[in-house]
Amino acid sequence: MVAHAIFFYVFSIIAIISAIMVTVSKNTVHSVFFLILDFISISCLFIMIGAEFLGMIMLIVYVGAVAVLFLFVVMMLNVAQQKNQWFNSELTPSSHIPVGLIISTIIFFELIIVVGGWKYKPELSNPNTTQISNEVSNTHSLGQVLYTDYIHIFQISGMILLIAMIGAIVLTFRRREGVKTQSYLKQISREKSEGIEVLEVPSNKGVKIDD
Amino acid sequence: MEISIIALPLIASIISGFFGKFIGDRNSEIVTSLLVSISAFLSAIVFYEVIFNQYEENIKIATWINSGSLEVNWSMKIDALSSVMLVVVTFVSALVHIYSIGYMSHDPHKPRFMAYLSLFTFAMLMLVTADNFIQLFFGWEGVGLCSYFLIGFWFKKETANAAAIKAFVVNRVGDFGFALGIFLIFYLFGTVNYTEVFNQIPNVIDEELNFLGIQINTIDLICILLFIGAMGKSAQIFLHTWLPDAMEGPTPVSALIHAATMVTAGVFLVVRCSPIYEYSELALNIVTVVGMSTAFFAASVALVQTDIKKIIAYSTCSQLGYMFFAAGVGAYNVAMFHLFTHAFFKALLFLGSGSVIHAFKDEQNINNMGGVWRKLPYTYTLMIIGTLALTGFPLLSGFYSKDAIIEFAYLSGSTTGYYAAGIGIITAFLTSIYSWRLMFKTFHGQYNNKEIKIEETHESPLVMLIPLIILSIGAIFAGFLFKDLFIGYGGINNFWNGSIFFLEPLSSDHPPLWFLILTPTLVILSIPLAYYLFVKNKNFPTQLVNINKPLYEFLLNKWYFDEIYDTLFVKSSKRLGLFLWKFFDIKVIDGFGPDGISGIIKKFSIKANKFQSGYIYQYAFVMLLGFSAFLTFLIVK
Amino acid sequence: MTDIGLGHYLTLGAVIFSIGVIGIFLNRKNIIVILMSIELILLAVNINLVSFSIYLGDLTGQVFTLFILTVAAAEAAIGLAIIVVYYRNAGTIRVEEIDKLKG
Amino acid sequence: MNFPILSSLILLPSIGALFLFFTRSKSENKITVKYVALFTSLVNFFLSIYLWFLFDQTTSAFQFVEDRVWIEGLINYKVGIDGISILFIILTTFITPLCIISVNNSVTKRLNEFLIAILVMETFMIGVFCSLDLVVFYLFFEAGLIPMFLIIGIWGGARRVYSAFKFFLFTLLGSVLMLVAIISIYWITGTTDVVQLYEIGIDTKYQNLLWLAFFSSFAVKTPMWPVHTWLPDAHVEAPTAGSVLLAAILLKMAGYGFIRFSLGLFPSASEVFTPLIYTLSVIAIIFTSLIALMQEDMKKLIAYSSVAHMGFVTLGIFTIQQQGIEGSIIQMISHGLVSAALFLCVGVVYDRMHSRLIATYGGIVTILPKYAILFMVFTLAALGLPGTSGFVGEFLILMAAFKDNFLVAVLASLGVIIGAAYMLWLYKRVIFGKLINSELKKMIDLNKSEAFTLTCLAIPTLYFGFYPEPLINTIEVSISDFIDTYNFSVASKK
Amino acid sequence: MNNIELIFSEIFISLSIMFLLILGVFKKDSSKIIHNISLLVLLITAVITFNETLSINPTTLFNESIIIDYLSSFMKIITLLAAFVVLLISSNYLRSFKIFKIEYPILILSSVLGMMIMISSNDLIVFYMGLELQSLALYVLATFNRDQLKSSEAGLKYFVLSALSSGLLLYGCSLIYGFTGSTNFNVISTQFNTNEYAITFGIVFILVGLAFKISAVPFHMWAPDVYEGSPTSVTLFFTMVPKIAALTVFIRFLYVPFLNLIDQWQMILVFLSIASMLFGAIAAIGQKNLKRLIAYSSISHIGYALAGLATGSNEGIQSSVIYMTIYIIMNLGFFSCLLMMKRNNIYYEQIDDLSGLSKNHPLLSISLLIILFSLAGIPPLAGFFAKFYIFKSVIEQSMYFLAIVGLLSTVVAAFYYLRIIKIMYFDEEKDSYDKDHNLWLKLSLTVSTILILTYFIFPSELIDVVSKINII
Repeated sequence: MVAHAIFFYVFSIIAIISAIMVTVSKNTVHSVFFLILDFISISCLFIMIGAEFLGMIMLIVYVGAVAVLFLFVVMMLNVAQQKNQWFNSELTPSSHIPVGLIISTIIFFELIIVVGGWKYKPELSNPNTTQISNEVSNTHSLGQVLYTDYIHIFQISGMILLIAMIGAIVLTFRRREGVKTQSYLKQISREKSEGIEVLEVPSNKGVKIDD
Repeated sequence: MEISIIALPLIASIISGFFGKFIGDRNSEIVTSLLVSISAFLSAIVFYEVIFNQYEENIKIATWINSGSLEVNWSMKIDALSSVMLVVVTFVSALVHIYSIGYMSHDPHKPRFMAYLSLFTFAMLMLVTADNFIQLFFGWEGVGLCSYFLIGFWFKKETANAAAIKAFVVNRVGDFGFALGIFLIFYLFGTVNYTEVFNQIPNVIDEELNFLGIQINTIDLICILLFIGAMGKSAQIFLHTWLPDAMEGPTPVSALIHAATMVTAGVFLVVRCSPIYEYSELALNIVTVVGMSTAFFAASVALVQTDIKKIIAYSTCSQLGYMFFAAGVGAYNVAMFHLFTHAFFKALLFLGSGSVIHAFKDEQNINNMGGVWRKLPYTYTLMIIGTLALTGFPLLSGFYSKDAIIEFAYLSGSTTGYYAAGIGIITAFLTSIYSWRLMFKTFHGQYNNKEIKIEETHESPLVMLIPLIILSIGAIFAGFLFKDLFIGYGGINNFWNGSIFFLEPLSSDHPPLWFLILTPTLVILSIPLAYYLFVKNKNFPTQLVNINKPLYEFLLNKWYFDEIYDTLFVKSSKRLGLFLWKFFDIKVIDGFGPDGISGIIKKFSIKANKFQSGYIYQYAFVMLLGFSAFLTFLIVK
Repeated sequence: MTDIGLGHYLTLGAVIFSIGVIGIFLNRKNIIVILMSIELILLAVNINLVSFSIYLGDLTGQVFTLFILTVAAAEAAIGLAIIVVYYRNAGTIRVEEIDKLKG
Repeated sequence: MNFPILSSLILLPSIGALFLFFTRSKSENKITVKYVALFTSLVNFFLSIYLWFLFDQTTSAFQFVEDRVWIEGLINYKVGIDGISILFIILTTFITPLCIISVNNSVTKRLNEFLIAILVMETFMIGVFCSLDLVVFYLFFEAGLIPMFLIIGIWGGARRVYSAFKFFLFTLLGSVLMLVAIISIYWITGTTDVVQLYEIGIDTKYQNLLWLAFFSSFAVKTPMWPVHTWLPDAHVEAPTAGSVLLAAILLKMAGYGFIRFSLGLFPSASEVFTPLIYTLSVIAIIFTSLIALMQEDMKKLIAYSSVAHMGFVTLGIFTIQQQGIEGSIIQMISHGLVSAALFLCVGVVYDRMHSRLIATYGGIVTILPKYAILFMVFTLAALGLPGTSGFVGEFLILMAAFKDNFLVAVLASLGVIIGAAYMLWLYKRVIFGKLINSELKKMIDLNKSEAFTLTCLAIPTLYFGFYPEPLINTIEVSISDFIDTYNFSVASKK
Repeated sequence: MNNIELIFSEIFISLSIMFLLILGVFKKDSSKIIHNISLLVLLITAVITFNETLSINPTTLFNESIIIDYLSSFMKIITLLAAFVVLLISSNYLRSFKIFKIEYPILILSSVLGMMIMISSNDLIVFYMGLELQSLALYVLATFNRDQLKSSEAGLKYFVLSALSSGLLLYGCSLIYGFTGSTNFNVISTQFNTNEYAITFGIVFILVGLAFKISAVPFHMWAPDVYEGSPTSVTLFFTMVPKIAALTVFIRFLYVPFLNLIDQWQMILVFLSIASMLFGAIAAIGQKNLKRLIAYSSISHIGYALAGLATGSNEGIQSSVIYMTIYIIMNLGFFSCLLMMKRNNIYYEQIDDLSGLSKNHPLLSISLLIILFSLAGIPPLAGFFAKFYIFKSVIEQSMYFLAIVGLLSTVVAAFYYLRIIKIMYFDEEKDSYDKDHNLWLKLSLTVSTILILTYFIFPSELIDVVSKINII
């Protein structure tokens, strides 16, 4: 139990601090790294309480893909360094910030009050829910339901990814104009007649080129 | 036949008014005069019938308003009272029509003028022959309207227009009281028919009413309200201001409307309602007091006026005062008698003055006249007759009626009666003074007019003189001939035959002899006095004026009634109107109402748009704000 | 303290959630950080779901988390694509300068 | 089912409008377009006269009733008339052709659309007076805003936008509460059928609020003080025909609504709120008369006088006596004729001089004698001279009011005095006096169509002044039964 | 799996998406054909939905996580038809902006697919997935005119805020899951304890997410910006189609599991409704851009639809559905007009560009006039009936305050509709716009105008159809 506690506190403190750092660090690249750290610590927590599949997935998906994407964009747009401080800005008034902080604190405490009231109620178990069985591993049990009970949702998530793909492409992909590429077919199918033109030049009139 | 008395003037009016252009000026004059004369002839027949056969009739012409329990008919009630009025109205009207042919000969709008005259006659006849209060009211307002038209006949004159509106509006103030009286009658009796109302009077004499917190006897209230109407129409003090101004109209109009007929409608009303008034001591006293005040007031003002027509107008006012206090002391028949005689001599005076004005080419100021009696012999003579009759020179018509009024006032035995008699005598004296002042200043002394030469003044044409002559005959003999019929000295008189109601029979005593000869003496003495003052020693009046400057100014400005009314009512209501419009409607109602609200909404709209700042973080913040509000709301709940 | 229960996990979730939320509207830097804050919120949700799932002994939460992961990845892809597009047009992705549409 | 005469009355103008809509592009010929509109409205007029002949004056029951299911299980399309409504229908069908005739000069652009708007307006107005279902009533009542808004806005004067908006929003604001009340009535009683509602009655405890909701709508529309300020603006800016419709008919919708709904459905509440109506009416009569006195704009003056006249109407209605309600209806009819005529009169000089300011004119009697005569007739009718229809209504109202409350009658009668002052002053300043403005000499007297329209209005004004029996007979039985029912329900609720 | 045919329409549409994608990749310049096929697909899907599901009793699939009932079928058909018309009338617009690409119809189809999933969802996970599917497509659509700064800014804003809102929504889901042990609506309804704050919190979180989707105040902030910035055809899509789906979820989510908690959420809905009605009406007054204006107007309209939902009665739901249906018709008409404001291949979208429209385009302006009056809720047009039904159901529940505020806000709203009319009819005219419009555009305008205008003749038809919706 103690170990559990220690690990919980360590990871959660890391998670909270890095979450704060995500938002406050001056350098966006640092933010991304703190985000990665956050994800890692949370996935550790997941693994710790028995959701190991999710923990791993989180590492793979978030750290492996999403965070890298973030990093990529940050680098690409070259917006890593920001001049502005966090709380003040010369561009816009920041009068709402203190109010905002107060309100977020209120929300936070309200949340604490509410979630603190959670009690395990045996009557909550019902036949429709999918029980976690101790006999198979977490990954197994997820795999069992994912393609049976949740097949429709799985399909939808496929659609979502497809749309994400289409969307990303339609937004960012550009056919570059004016790029001169070699056309092999055109080159070899060139006829002599297309190359030169014989003109009869009238005398004393001069020649007009490019008419 | 009876209906045609009313209908002929209407027809005349329509013909002349709508088809005047087609039939020409002359023809429309002839048609109107003729039709009105026929009407006068027919009313004479009716009058004859009434005198000798006690003819009485109530002819229903058509239904007018029939709403629920209210039933009003167009009808024609003929009895002694209305027959007297019929005669007076149609005769004077016919004469004025004829006179106008001459007087208006230079006017471009003759058919219109004749149409108005006839229309007026029609309305006046509707008034006098009504058998219910609402038809009376119809006539009442109708004559007011025609008066408005006729006063404002010369529409290009600003003063004429103003006077016309003033006449109408002041009359409306009276009508306001009158209408309320009718409402009260309907409220109390459930009907507006004379007969039905009068029959029910004895049942309701004790009923009281809470009006604006004051407990008041309903009969008293009805009488007072009706009397307010009468005051307006008959130009009694407080509501008299329109009458002098009304002299802006052509002179025949003044003769017809503002001397002989319309202004007497008030008197007629009081006499007609004698069955009600008899039960109201209070109202009768008010009538007396108002009447005598008017008589005195108008005479005092007439003393210093310089406009020939205004003097006569104030004189009319004053004479109407006499009639009222006669009615007030219960001598309705005497009031009617004075009304009757007054119609003749006052019409005569007006028409005579018209003739003078005609001669002076529309000059009305008596200071600009004088010394023309030789140039205008007929006019002069006739005016003298009129003046004598007015002042109550013995044996002329005014003598019989006016002295009778003073006598009855004296005989009534009440305090107000004595006062009235006293005032009556003083007023008679004043009347005499100003009348002769008028005569002397107009016809005697030096010729003062600078604009036209004395040679250019001329006597009026025959068409104008004939009506004057006829009227002067009336002015001389009417009193003598009809006094028995109307007043019936020394005997029970059954001419009125119930159309005038006396709760107690009039006293048949005779006043003491000194009292009887007091007035005539004063009247006769005033002639040389006036001659001395206004012809012989002209400095004396001037000195008098200088000594009593404030009093003179006071009288000259007609007791400042116009000024007071102007500030009190006209200007203040204009100012109030402006205030209500510019401030209340525009600033307050619109400012806080539609404009204000839309302004606020627009401001909100601008705020809302600023709120939409375009910054993502702010959008997120607002979302969060709403979200936390919901959460907190639920937690608190 | 040592007895780590669901409450602890939920609190952790709530803290990270709050940081994510604050990060969105207090951020003046670039829009990518906002995106990362959103990832933090999703992470918080995942913590909640997984811990609920474990403590309820019910697998649904984990399945849900799995799908959320998928969606989050897709969202990140699209989001970054949009940011790139915006950057191409405006030359900046500073939060304060994204205000062409307003009113 | 007999021939649906009421529906035909309602629909006919719209069919005409539809016809105009489709002929628009083909014919630029204004005359044809006008004749089509005129023909439609005249047919409607004769149909309504025929209706008057068929109308049975001896019963107070609704006649020519048509009842069709409209929204399944909720609302029926129910129309029918009794003595209270028929006169308004005839007034509407009478005024509309006159409006169409009068557009000759005042509307120069988009004649076609103008006529469409007027005809559509006629549909809605007739609908209001026929409908026997609250929702149907509301529908027609509100729908009228659309054409009127366009009429003011498109063909109006300089400040037309402000006025049109004020008119629209003000009246809309007034009537939204009525919608709430109508729906509430549906939930309280389960029906919106007026006839059934008369029978069932509405529980006293709801009546006050419902009454107020209806009041808010009718008060704005009437308009009563202090929600009258839209009217002067709307009138001033509207084109002549628009002002005519507005004054002659639109305002009457509210008066009709007061009788039919406020009194009919909520007797107890009407009893309670009578003092309120009295107060507002009296204030309206006196205040607006005083304001009218000071106006410099002819149309505004007449508009303010309309407010005062409608003050009499509301006063009369809530006396809840035979004379009062009859007086109010006659006053409304009379005001419909007279104010229409007065606006047409203003339109006549406006068309010639393009000024509505009183100061522009003066002394035009010599130049426009016919005009002066007709104008005088209407001036007199407006100030309630006996012998004009204005008198009958006003007098009956005051008479009834006097029975109920002396003070109110006294104060209201004061308005009559001021009324005389402002009308005559107006007339004097416009018609009489010296002709100072030499521009005026170019004016020509009434042309045939103008003279015709004004005469058409003058004849009934005078006729009903001398002989209002045709009007009174038509409404008599309906109103006396109506009052009996009212008194009975008030008594039984107590 | 039994009853798999009930989701045949969804399957069909997904397969079509893939097919079209393949076609688009392998066939050059296939935009037009893909566009047309997509139209066909939408229509066929609507027919399938109509045929297969309209007559059945409520049926659930996949462990009750998907429900097919009358409500879902009706809403799906409305969604499909609306999307169909949107696609139908936007081709010219897309062409003139050179964004007539194969991806456009595909994205529309996939967002429609997401909406259909949302509509049918009876489970938080399914609902969330559907939501994300449609959102992702919408992010891209908003940014579709990618070379335009405004469009990309719109996409960015929509994306960030939408992601935030779905984050909140997810958090709510997690709470509900945690405190009831299930994500299934039917199960949830049996499992929760009404005193538990967490459930209420979960509801609030989810409501916030949904309110964002339908752009109810105060979660509306994205709408004006996004509507303005997105291509007009996409704005058209935004103002109507996603709202149908979100509203359906609103209905299902509130009325299936949480009807017992009505005391908790009713106030929130009332607030959302009132705030939306008022704010939408007020903020629209100051607008100059038509698309922005219609954004505020749609906020306001959503307020009315929410008012129906706030009643907690079947009538309320039905009235909301009717409202949305009529609103969609009006909106289609309005946007058809907007899409006709083209001159020399440039589209105009400022209000002032309508100046004097009535002179040059009498028919267009009269249609717009009718649509605007209908939007303002003036009888006898369809918009009035929509409001009438809403207030009828609101007053039935004695929520007078809501009714009165709602009606007052119609007065405010009338102001800006009138302002457009004023500009069209009272102001001086400008140059005329092109007249050679797409036939479909004209048809859509005509049909919607006629429907609005003549709705009062057949008001019962729509009610008959909708009254079969029976959730409670």
